[in-house]
Amino acid sequence: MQVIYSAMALFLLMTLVTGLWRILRGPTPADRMLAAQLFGTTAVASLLLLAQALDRPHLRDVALVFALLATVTAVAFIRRAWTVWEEEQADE
Amino acid sequence: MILQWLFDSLLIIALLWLAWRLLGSADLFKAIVLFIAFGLVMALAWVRLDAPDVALAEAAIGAGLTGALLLSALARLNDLADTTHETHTPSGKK
Amino acid sequence: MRSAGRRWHYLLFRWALMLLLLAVAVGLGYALLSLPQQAVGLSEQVSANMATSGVQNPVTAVLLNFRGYDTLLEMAVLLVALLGVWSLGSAEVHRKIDPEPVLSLLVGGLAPMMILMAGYLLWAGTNTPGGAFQAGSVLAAAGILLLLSSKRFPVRLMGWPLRVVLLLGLGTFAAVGMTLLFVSGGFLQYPSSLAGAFILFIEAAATLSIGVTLAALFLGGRPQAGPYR
Amino acid sequence: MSAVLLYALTGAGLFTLGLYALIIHAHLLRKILAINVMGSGVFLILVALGGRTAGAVPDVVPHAMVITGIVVAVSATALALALVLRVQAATGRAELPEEPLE
Repeated sequence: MQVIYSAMALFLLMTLVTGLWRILRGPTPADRMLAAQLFGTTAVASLLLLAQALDRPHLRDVALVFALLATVTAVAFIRRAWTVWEEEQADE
Repeated sequence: MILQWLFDSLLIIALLWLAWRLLGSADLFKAIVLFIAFGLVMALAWVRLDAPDVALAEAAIGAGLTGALLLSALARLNDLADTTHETHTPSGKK
Repeated sequence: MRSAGRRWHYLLFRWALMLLLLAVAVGLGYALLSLPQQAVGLSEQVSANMATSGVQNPVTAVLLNFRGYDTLLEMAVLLVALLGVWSLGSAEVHRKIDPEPVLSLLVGGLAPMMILMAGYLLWAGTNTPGGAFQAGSVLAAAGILLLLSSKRFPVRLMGWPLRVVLLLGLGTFAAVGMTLLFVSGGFLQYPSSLAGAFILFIEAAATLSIGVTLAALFLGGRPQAGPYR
Repeated sequence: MSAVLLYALTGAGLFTLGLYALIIHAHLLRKILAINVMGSGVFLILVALGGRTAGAVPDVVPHAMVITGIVVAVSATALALALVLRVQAATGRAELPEEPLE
């Protein structure tokens, strides 16, 4: 069972690395930001799997903090960076 | 055992590659998003090194605070550049 | 326009820098590889003294008990950083407020959850991973979420109440340390039966201060009343 | 070679990458990012070297120092960003003049 959890965590890490491609490609800031948010979600999932695989129940707390705080970055993006970008697009 | 090695090497490659791309990227916004992703991968590295306390601190600060700080600083920087009519490459444009 | 000579100089500089940094990297790598494969470090001392530390989480024991003065001085560092930011000017106030129903709904649900999470991390930090710094960071995230949602903060909270909370952590820490200096003869030398209570007390004050300091740092200037941009 | 040593070497690599970027980039925000990457490298070395104990339990003293280090790094970043914004407001640009080998 442990091996299956570890293998799944490894698989999630691989999908995470693949997600890097979207951050690098873009093309709009929203694409990059969403890819980073996807990183966060994948990290939550792999933390939960690692908590089972390594038998470290406290990793669930780390996953909970991740899930809660990923929103702050998203809200900062919407309130600060995105409005600026939208205005610039509207200007052209 | 082999899984562990694969996990380690993938994590290390991801860390170094992210650092390389974020420091070399021409677009500041892209660099900041890559830095946020770097923080997330760093938290996984702390878990792997059996330091859950550090992982918690990195998760709270890397996922929440640093991203918000850098994004709002970049937005203010662009605002200031607009008001002083300086030619400045805005984020997200080629 | 850069002349050919200048350009050549620039390339030379780049290559010299790369060689130099390669030497730094190789030196660092060699130093790391030549370290002994196994080292005990301070783990024996930590585990030997865990019984008298008053907590079960070794990291909290190190932070608040064995090396308490480190943490005390770190609170001072946070405060100095905030003083630096405040001395640069006051925070920008947004000209117009646009109500965003989805954002207020989100913040109304999430901010209380974050505050609850901060309390949990603080309480759990005595015997599982967690503690004042993590709890403070989560608290700061709640504060930043509120600041981002353009909530109007009451003017009367921006004056001395804010400053009291900012100083609470450092003040409590120093006051407890000095009291113990006179009572038990050592700075931050807790009596082992009460150590757990002292640590939790200091951590609670430190969490509040760290959270509010980090949120104030996010503001990027001395706070005024009003929604922030 | 053990896994912890591999992480320590990665830390050294991150430190060097950050140092290179810190020197060559003129934009101040990039310099802040570079310093943060250097810091992460140092933290990685500290924690990895703390994991060289014989038993399963790593040395927790470096962990405690890295936690304080992370919080200090974020507050220093906030101060640096405020300074960069002041530089931009005062001079109109957030960059150092790019004139190598004057």
